[in-house]
Amino acid sequence: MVNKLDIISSPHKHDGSTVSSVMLRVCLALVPGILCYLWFFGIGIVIQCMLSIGFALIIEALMLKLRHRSLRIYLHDGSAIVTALLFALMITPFSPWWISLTGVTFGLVFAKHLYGGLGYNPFNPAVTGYIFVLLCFPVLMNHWPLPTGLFNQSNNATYTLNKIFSSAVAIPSQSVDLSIDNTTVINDVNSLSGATPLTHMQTQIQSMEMISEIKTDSMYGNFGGKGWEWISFAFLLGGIGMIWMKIISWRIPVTVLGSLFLTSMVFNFYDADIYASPFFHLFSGGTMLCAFFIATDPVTASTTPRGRIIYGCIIGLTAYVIRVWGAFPDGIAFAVLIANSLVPLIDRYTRLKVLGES
Amino acid sequence: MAMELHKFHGGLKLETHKTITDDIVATQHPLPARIILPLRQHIGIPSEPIIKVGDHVLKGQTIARANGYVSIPLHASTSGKVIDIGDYPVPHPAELSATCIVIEPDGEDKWCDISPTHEYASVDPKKLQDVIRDCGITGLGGAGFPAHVKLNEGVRNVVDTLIINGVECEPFITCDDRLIQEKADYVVAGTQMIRHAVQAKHCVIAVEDDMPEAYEALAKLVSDDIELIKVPARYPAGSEKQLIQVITGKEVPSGGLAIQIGIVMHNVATAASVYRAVTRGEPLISRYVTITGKVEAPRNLQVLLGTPVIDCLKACGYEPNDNHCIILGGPMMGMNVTNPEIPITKTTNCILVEKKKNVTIEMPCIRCGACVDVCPIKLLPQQLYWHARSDNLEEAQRYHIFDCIECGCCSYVCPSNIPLVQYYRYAKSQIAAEERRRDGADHARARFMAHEARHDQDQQADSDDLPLLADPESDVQAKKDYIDEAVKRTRQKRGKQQTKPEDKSGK
Amino acid sequence: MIGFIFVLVIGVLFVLSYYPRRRSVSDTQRFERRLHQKIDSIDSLLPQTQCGKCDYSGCRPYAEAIARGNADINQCPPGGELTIRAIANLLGRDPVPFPADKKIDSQSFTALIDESLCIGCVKCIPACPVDAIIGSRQMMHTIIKQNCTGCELCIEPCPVDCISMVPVWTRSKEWVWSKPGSILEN
Amino acid sequence: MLGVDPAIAVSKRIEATYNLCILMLIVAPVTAVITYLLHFYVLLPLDLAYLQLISFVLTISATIMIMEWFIRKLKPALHERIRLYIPIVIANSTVTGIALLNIKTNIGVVGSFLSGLGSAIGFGLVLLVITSMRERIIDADVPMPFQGVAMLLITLGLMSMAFLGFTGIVVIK
Repeated sequence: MVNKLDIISSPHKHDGSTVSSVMLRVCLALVPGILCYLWFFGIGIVIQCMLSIGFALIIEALMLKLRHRSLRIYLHDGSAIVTALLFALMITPFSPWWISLTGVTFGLVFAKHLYGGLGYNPFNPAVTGYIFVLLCFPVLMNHWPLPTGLFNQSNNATYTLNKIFSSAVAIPSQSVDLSIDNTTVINDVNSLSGATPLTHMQTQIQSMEMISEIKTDSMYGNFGGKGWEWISFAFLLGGIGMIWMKIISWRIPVTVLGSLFLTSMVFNFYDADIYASPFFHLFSGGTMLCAFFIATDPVTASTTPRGRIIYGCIIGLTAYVIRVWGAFPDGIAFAVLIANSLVPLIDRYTRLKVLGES
Repeated sequence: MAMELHKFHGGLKLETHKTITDDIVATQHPLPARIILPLRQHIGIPSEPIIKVGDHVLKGQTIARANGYVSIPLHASTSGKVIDIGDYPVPHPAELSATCIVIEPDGEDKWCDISPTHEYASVDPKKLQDVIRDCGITGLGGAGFPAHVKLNEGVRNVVDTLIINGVECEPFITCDDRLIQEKADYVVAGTQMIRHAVQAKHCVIAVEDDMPEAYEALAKLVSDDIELIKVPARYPAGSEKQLIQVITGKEVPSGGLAIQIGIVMHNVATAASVYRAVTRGEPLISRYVTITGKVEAPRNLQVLLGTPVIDCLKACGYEPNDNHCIILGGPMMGMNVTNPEIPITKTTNCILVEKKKNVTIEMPCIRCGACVDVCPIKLLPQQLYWHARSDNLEEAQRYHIFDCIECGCCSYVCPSNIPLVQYYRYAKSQIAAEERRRDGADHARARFMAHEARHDQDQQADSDDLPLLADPESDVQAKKDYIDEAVKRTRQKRGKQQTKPEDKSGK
Repeated sequence: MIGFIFVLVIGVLFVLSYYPRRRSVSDTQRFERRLHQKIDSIDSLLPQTQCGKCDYSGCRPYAEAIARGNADINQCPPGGELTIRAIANLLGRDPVPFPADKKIDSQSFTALIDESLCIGCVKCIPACPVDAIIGSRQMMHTIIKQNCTGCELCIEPCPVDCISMVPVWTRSKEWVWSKPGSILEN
Repeated sequence: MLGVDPAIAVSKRIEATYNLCILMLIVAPVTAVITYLLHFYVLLPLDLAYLQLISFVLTISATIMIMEWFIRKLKPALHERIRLYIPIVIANSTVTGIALLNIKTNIGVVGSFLSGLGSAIGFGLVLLVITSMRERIIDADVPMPFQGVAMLLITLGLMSMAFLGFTGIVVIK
């Protein structure tokens, strides 16, 4: 009689895919986006990525020690690195170092390890961290660089480094001479604070300006924000690569972008002056990043094929509602978290029809 | 009528490794030292031995009687002496032992007298079934379902299509392929006999498109009323539900049988053995087995049932090696074997020697849905895993865990290396055990009620005639009074007798 | 003043609304009947070994104790984890893990009489709740394997202590796969 | 998230939630209309507005009691299902909350009926979400100190953080 525990069950072959290889490929898909980001907004993003990955690994190791799980297996599964990267991409490159520390800690501890580590968390850790930080430090989060190229003086290394590590809260309204090696003074109000096109669009609309006038402002490129459209385009490429590599199913990104596109198109027809064009919505803010990388996080998204379609529509619609009527400029992060809390309900009612079921 | 083929959901494109053995002619395996025949080589009630230890049996002689409807007789694979009827390890995941008949071959291999039936067409189907049953024929595709039960179902309800399944979707296995190439006439004749037995309107023989020689061999012999179909090679196309969906586009009702949609399916090897049983009266005593993988001379063998596995392996040049494992069946649904002494049974179609699967650490499930895309039964493996893991058996049943055919596609693609099939087997056997436990509990409650009732009855009977003494709880004082009273009464009686003769002493 | 009258009216209405409830005197019977149903449903989930390992004389008293609320749902070792979950689902409570001291015997046992020692004293026969022991005075006793629930009540009354518990020999039909030893617990 | 306190007690099993939602659907619109009528045609003419709260609580429990009496007579099967949850609904802040809200925004009788119905449906949805989330958490590998309700409260916290995104949409006059 063979001892029960060491009976090997039937499929004796495996196609060799592992969790860490999946996560690695997700990071690869993120690289084009990060490069574009680097090109337009300077090395701020790279520092933020380093910071958040470092913090994430420390916290992950700490939590695994607390849950006395073997570090060797779980630290290499790369899920903490992906969470950290996504988090760094959502916050502003100029945000101080302790922002990414608090965000990553909150995300990983409360949204992931408290539920039992990888696979059990209903909420996406990166988004939870981002929203926690957004709600706690709204001023700092609206503090974006300008898409003026890598080597422009306001984006170069020394400036961003001192901003991240030493600066207290920079007062955007004053025009302060920041040039260390006394190059030209920046005095344009927006140059320092620099709102994303979305925030800028929303503030102007609320002050009853026409969209056509808003678009004339220097920060708008042809269909999104000047730098932003290319970054979103890079994320789009990364996302399509992931679908091709069969890491994520096409259902969620297509439904998210589709529903966002349709609703904005409907409203755009209704009144072009108040409601921005669908392309603008798609290629601005975190839409592409969220649609391809955050919404499709397999652990927190819905698993049934039909459930994913409903999940995607919910994200698209809520994002549009929050963006246009809500207080927060980029509502897609909230939309993902709301949809995450609805996932158990969706999964319960979208059970697949089994073969031969009437 | 050319049927256009349909696709089934999911499935895997596996690299087939069939070229190792599919062009080598199958050879007859010599007589082994000992023949071990388990009494239960089929789904159903084990057969009952009708011979004693020490008897001399001839080849093909019935040595165990069928016991009930879903059961088949057992036949001696060769002539020899029965040396033991006892518990021997049998093919089972945990190698449990079951009662087997052990025969020591005498080398003469003498046939007993067998009675072939003549023109099968004139014989009415019911009698044909009895012949098939008496020759002990089960489904040789791997399930081992008694063939006559399927035929009987066929007679009772209208059979629209009879499908003969030659689709070998598991990698490495080529026993059906070789059988068709070498004995195509047996297969075609057998198919016609089964068709006559079930009175099927259409008849189809399905072969995989990566078995061209087999297709040619059949195409030459197939008459117009039997349809020959090439099915695209995709694992698990050979499973019953999937093949029916591919050929007819109909879906077998969940939890139901193929007969409910008028389809009967038999394996090619079953058809061949039906031919041999009906025309030559030979019972099922040998079958084709593929010996492949890490052996010197991998090939197909025609093996007598009951031959130990180690015997066949040695015939193909196998030397034990501890980082190799022996698998009974294919790599996807096969059973790991640690003790190679176990015998070959009617459902063994392949012996595979494969490098041991490196111990992979099972990571938590990230619900990525890769398993949903490959599941041929359109189940939700990650939800089944979630409920099986947390012992939530009712939920698992609500997600149709009993529809799972354990094909192994989900475990194959799972990035977290979770042994999903073992979880589902655990859940299924746990549910079955739970049901057995509940029946046992009801049985025990009934006996306990009877016990209590009888106990009360006894008490009632006792307390009727001796109210106080029978009642244990009545207080001691009441008992004392009763005894004193009794003593007084006896003294009075004695006193009266004494006063009569010697009145004086009584004062 | 009007306010006072008004509240009075509402109060009367409120009391009146309770009136239908008091009129149905059969409430107590209905409560009794419902409690009875509850006991039956709990009892149907218990393994019926009548072994008393749950500190109650049998399965039904234990079910009654749970129904009345003065017993917890994890005191039945033969039932094991599955019984706890089943009762928890029935009563809508969270499953409670087993207390440390109660050993969960995963393997199921049946009693076996050592025939060389048995003196035929008939003491164990009334002790067995399911009458699984056959035998009479000065005759050999034996235990019917299928009926024995492994409750170990017959061990104590036997003067010569010839009864021992042996694991049930699993036939291939009853063999249960084990849950894969997942790495998470290490 | 107003008045979701019974959710924690009830939402262990999905059937319990269905029953509570059905009861809520029956009770809420009726009580909303009655309290609305009560307020505008009884309290105001007798200028007893200050007695609003006490009278609301009394009338609501009275109506529920009478309705229960009717349901027991008309459809005992339905009554068997919702019998357990009547005490929860009587003391539930959602029902009283709707009544007060209707008065404040004085949206007329039909309006109060619809608002009662709407919030009952909303209540049901929230309860369903919480129940299915809870069934997922029960099987999660939660560390010992956080088992059970603690974990549910943390999840509710995260959920409400998510719903904070909707601030600024509904501008209450």
